[in-house]
Amino acid sequence: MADDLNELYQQVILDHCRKPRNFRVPAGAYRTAEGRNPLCGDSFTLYLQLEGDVLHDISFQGSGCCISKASASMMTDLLKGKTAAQAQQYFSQFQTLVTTGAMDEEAMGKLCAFAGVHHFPMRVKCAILPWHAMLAGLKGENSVTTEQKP
Amino acid sequence: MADDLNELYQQVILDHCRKPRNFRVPAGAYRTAEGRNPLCGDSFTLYLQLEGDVLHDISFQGSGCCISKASASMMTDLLKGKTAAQAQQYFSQFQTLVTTGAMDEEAMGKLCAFAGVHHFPMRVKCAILPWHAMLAGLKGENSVTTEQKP
Amino acid sequence: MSVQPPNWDTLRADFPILAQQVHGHPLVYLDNAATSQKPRAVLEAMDQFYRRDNSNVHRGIHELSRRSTEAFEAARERTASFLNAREPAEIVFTRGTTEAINLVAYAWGARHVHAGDTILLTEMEHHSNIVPWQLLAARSGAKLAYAPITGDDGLLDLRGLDNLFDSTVKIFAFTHVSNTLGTVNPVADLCARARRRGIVTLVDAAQSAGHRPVDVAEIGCDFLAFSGHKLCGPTGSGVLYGRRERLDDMPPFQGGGDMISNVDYFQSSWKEIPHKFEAGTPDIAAAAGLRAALDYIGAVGCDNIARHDEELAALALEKLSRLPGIRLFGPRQGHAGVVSFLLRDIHAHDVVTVADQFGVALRGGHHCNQPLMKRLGVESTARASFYFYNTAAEVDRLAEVLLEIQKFFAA
Amino acid sequence: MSVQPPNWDTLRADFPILAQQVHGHPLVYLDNAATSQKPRAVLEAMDQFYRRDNSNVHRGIHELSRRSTEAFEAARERTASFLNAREPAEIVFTRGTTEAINLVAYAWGARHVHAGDTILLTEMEHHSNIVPWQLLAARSGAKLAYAPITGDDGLLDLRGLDNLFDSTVKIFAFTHVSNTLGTVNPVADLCARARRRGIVTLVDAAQSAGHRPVDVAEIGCDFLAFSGHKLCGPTGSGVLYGRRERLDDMPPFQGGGDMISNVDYFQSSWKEIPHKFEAGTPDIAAAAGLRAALDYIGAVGCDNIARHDEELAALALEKLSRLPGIRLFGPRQGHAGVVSFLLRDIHAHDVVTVADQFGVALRGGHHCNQPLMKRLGVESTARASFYFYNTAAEVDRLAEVLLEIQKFFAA
Ligand SMILES: Cc1ncc(COP(=O)(O)O)c(C=O)c1O
Ligand SMILES: Cc1ncc(COP(=O)(O)O)c(C=O)c1O
Ligand code: FES
Ligand code: FES
Repeated sequence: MADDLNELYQQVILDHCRKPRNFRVPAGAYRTAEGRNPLCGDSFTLYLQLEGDVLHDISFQGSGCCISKASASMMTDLLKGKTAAQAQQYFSQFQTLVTTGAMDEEAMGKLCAFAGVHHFPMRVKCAILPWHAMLAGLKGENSVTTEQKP
Repeated sequence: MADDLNELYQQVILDHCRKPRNFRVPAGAYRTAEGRNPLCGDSFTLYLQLEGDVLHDISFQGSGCCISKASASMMTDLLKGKTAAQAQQYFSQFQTLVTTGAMDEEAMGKLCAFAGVHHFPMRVKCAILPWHAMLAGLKGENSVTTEQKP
Repeated sequence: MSVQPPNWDTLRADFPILAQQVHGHPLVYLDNAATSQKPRAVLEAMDQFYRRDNSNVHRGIHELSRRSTEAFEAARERTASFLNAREPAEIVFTRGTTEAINLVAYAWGARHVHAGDTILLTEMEHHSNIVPWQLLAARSGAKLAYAPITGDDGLLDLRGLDNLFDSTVKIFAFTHVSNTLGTVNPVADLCARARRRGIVTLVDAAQSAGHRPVDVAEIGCDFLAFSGHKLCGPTGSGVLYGRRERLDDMPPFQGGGDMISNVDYFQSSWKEIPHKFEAGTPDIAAAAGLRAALDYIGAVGCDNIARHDEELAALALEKLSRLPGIRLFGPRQGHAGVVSFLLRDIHAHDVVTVADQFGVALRGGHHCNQPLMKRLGVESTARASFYFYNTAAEVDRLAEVLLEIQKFFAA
Repeated sequence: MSVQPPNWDTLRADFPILAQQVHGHPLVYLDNAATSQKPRAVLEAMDQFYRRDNSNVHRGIHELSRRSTEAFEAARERTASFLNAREPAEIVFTRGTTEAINLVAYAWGARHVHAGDTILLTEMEHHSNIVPWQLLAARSGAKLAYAPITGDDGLLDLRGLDNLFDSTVKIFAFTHVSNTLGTVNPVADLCARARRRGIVTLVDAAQSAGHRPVDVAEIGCDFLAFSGHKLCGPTGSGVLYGRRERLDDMPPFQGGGDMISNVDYFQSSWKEIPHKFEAGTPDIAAAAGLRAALDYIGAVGCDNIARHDEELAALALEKLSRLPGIRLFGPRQGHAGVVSFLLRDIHAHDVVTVADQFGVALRGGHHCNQPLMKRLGVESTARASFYFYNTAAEVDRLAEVLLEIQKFFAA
């Protein structure tokens, strides 16, 4: 198995892809936002519950590849309890991570597992897809595609 | 001067081009037909006077290159007094002449001067342009272009 | 008809690109439904054109212009004989299948499709044979209808077809070979049925031309479109075949140089077909390359290629069906060289990414067949598609690599 | 800006086609306004693409598809920097200038041009910048108007221009450099005047791109079109530049693969620009070739080329004006590298046929400028057009051959 491959599909990613966390449609009044990747047709719906500025709950549903599913799973784990401003900041750092491989381990923690994505430019959109949907949800938009530069 | 060139612009052609015969708009009731070459924008109008089946008079007007003008001039000289059927036959022979160079001197006489045209495929339409117009006139159509295969 | 099967290994050696390593493994190129590779003869034809003959066409009378015009028109004649068209004038050069279909939807559609009319397609069409008609429907007020397929085995459901041919149907446009399912549609029968109702037909031959014999006289279609780049030709080469009666009865599509007979400031008249539909400088070098490709393909023999394609597809279906939890799409019999599949619990793009690391080029996704995907209840499939330079050993390798992939994601 | 003038002789050696004999004479290629020749670097870029990277773009995630997509998008970035566009998304690839203008006439026109509106052109436009607008006028009920020229010296008559900009004018489309007259229009000024009235502008840069600096920010146009084949690039490569606000505000032109965001059987949504306007497999190799051409041209320097073109034109005007009975068209000053003329009593096509026998490739005819020809009171002209690989010696040879031709027909 090539090294790049093991770097892309790290154990933690495979694990989250097999058993995604926060993978559910919540009951109650949540903001929803859909993210679509027109390249493959995959889409995820994000469910956000804001209390004031804080993401009190966040979960997702939908279908996609291993990378996108693991990304959604780990993102939702990470962002629960964070503020909208923090979420925005994580977005930027994650974007840098998956496009350049440059990681700030302290800030990103487990998400550094996604550094390997930058060797696979055609898969960057997979990793970033749920993040775009999350951002759209925060902004109150209800759909977004990954066509824009990641 | 290349040989091909002297074969294309034979003296008789240069002569008819400089002093075209039957180059006039006749008075009276003539059939007219216009022939256009869309490649260059040139066009000639043929004037035909039929008595029964016989081309009693034929003349032309318009502008074009040396080849087309000489062709019109020599064609009108040739066809005066001939029947429509004969004109049609000359047309076929002329077509063969300018596309293949094969000449029947007995039938075509001076028109054999146009045999050199077949070395210049882009000029075949020039030679045949007035002939197309003449045929259109015989058929009672009043315009024709040289787009169709010569 | 070629009697002797060609030497496939010799032919394979004509394709320089295939002799490379990708990620440390020999390239196994199985994405031929997207585009084919090019033999040396095609590359050299284009190179020679540029090094010796290049000039613009139709407008000039100097030597290079004569040569370019002859090369361009010779490509048209070669294409006419390849398709068995009645005359070269029935061949219009386009960028590809997509532009060819758009040309018909714009130009034929403008004159012949009106509010209340129906445009009939099938459920297995490529986006290029759906979206141009949706745009036409929006412009004209016509509506769309779709002939159904049977399910995962991807056959057209022919039983209800005649009922779909009601008096509002103006055109029936359908694919010859499905680029996802590998289905080979009975095009001659479909055209005959439509013709009996006075319905115009368009065949999308993107996946069949160069893969099996395509004879417009035998098929009996009004229009047929294909892409040169999928049959060993260059990108930028494409063909619209149109029966003369249809092409004559259409206004132009694009306007510009070369397609006019006379232009005045306020009105113009058009050349005869095919030039009426070829505005501006065409892709002359691509036409020269296409001609070389058709010569090459002609020497191999489309009947031979069809047999080879089908043998590889049958082998792939057999080998792949042994993989646990695989879902295979398309017919079990007479499957063209396009095999779509899904591995349980592994997304198609993950399959493709990993396969690529083993040098195996597959495609994953909706294959420009999104509505079909939804109809089949999937988002995407993985797809292996073959051409005559592929080998049985490559199919074995594919099966082997898929097994590795299953292990990797199951571990 | 290049400070050092390039070594023109070295550059000329980069063009294999120029080293040939035609009818026993060294080829003197003076038909560059029709199409340019290609340097080795461009041929090699395309060849390498096919031998190493060829695959389809955007849809695939295997290695070759990644390389092809990168090559294609790199060509877009190179084009954006060549034109000084704000972003690569403002660059749409087309077959050429003609398709680019048709795209605007169809897609922008469908949304923005209605009955009673006016489309303003100039009297010196190429058919490709007239006929698409005539077709739009017929579809929409809009009317055409033409800004006049002054006469044989072929300048735009700017005095009455502002009066033509009435409130019905929706778009002003005009050429940067005339392909018959060699006129260089004051494009930035024309755009500024139109913009002040809220009129959208389209610049036909077919004859200027690659011949002089073309900077869309400086020009201030909304749209600009050029053809790759006229600036050392391959046939099949063309560009529409569109300001983002304009492109965003346009429905698609052609429908099909690659331009969609989502397709259902009965409706679809589109990708963002530029992909919305690129339906189907694009001419990927042509884009790779265009990129190499722009790199090549960039190294030579468009300012250097402009100076060289103008020097040859000035020399030709001087030499040719000495021929008895010659009629020269176009401006006396600042004449671009396109010189049209007529020899008294000798038809342009006879001139071209004889010149060709001396190895000199000229063009004769209406140059896709029929209305302009009628405006000038001629059927056709003969035309010599230059590029940076042409030499002063070739201009001398032209003058010499024309003298021979005069003798031949006078004899
Ligand atoms: C069935 C079918 N139709 C149409 C097309 C479009 O061809 P192109 O992209 O060459 O225009 C394709 C290829 O992608 C295809 O497979
Ligand atoms: C001024 C002008 N506009 C448009 C065109 C059309 O370009 P193309 O034929 O490459 O589409 C040309 C070239 O013929 C031209 O000279
Ligand atoms: S392949 Fe669709 S999101 Fe990854
Ligand atoms: S060039 Fe026009 S007819 Fe000969």
